[in-house]
Amino acid sequence: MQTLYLALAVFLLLNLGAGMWRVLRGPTAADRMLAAQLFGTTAVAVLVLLALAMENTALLDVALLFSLLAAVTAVAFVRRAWPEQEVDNDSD
Amino acid sequence: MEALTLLEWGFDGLLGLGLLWLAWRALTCPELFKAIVLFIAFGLLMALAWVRLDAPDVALAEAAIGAGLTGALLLAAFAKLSLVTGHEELKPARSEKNRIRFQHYWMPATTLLLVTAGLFYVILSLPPYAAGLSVEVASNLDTSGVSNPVTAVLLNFRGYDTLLEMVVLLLALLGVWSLGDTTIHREAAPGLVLDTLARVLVPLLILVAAYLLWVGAHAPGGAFQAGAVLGAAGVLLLLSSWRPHADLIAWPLRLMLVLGPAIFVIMAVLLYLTKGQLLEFPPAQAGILILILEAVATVSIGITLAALFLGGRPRRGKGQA
Amino acid sequence: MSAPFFYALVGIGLFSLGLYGLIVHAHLLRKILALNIMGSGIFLVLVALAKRTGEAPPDAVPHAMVITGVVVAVSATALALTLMLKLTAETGRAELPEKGRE
Amino acid sequence: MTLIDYLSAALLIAGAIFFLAGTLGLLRFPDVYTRLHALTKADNVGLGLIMAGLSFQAESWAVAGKLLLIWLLVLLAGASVAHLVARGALKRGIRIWKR
Repeated sequence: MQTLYLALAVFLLLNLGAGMWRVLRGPTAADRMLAAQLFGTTAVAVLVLLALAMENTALLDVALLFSLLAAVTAVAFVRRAWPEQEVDNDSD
Repeated sequence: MEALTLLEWGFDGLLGLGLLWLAWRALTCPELFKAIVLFIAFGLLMALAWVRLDAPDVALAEAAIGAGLTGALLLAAFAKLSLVTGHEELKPARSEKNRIRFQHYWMPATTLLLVTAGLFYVILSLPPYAAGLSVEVASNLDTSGVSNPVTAVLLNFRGYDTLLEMVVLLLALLGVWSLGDTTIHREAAPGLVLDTLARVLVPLLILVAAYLLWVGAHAPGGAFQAGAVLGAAGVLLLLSSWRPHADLIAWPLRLMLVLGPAIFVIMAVLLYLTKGQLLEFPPAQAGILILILEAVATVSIGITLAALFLGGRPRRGKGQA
Repeated sequence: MSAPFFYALVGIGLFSLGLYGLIVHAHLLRKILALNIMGSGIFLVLVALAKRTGEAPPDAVPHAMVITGVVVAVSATALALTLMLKLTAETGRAELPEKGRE
Repeated sequence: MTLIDYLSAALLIAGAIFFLAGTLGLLRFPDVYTRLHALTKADNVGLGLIMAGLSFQAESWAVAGKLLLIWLLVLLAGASVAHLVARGALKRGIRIWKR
């Protein structure tokens, strides 16, 4: 089984490399950000595979953190680096 | 060669080359935004590298900070920069300027190639086996009050490192605050989806921070990782247009910020007076003392990191940023 | 060559790339990225060399140092970004003023 | 290899194929909106299948539960981000692809 886990981890890593092309190409900022978001999902998959391949369940906590924080960077992008043009309600 | 070792080499090789390639592209691609996204992806791969190097504690810290803080910090700064320079940053760097500067490139490049070659030589001439301090750590682990060696080093054997590190965090925040107040920028209402996301994730993040703090005594985890998770929760709240109430900003916020370093200093002084050594925990009480220190440190680290994301001294009264 | 040494060499490579970027780029945000990459390279060297313990668990002291380092790096980055924004607001450019160059 | 092993191997490989499909989608689809499918559908199913495959191998219920939790969190993040990005793109007038 360990061989299969590692083989799949390598395969997913290659997948990630292919997805990098979208970061480089764009064309919009959203495309680049989406590709980065997708890396997060792939990294979670690689981590759980490694956790069982290396027989270290503590690595599941790393995957848990990734899955919890997967949205933060993308939310920062949508809310800040991709400024909304028209709306204005400073809710204080 | 056995299939398993071959696959391990394939994984390590891909990961290493991927790291180098991402760093290279992040530093050379003309568009700044692309560079930031590539750097965020770089952080993801770093966490995988820590896992491969049997450093789950570091992987946890990298995951929390890389995914929860660095990306958000860079993107927010990029946005503010585009506002000042009129979105010039979105365009590729002017090629003419690059051409003028090209003649300046070869000197640093050759020097650095020589430095790299020298460092490679140094690394490769190191002995393949070196226990470092792992034997000392293992033999003193029983008296440290915890069974995770990394936590033992951070909080007990080299506790003063952690104390000074808390002070560094506080100084960084003081530096940011001394550069001015938060700028007012208009923000759209978060909307139902983001609001729900924050409402689900923030309590979970706080829970996971507490979990990491607790397991840190015997498994990968600890105050820094938990603090970073708390900080990320704060970032998520700030991104969802949440702002601390004006009454909280005046002194409760400042109290929470200094509480971590303060408790550390108090404990160091008390232990110095009773035991004659800075931060030398009596083995019997070490476990509980470390847990108290870590709990306070976690809260302080988390709030400091979230305040750093705010990027300025929070204003009192109405119209906070 | 074993895996720890491979990762240590990657770390050296990252350090050099970062240093090169720090020198040749004028834009401050790029310099901050370069500094972070340099730092990651150094962390990688430290943690990789800590794994030279054979079958025994790796040395915990460099791990602890790197964890503090990671947190310090992010707070330094936040301070640097604020400084950069302040400078840009004052001068209109996210670059250090240059003297003596035409 | 037992029957369970074959079952989880099949699930894992199926999951990897979904990841491949997601990457292909990310590379080949013509606009942001269609590429969102790669983020919200293919990869999340792929991850779900991998989690299912690994759960059969998990040594305890706690591990299997954690795997499930991680998957649910990724689903939540993926769905929210996809919504935010799609809405933002529409607001900014990014055109929808037409044949």
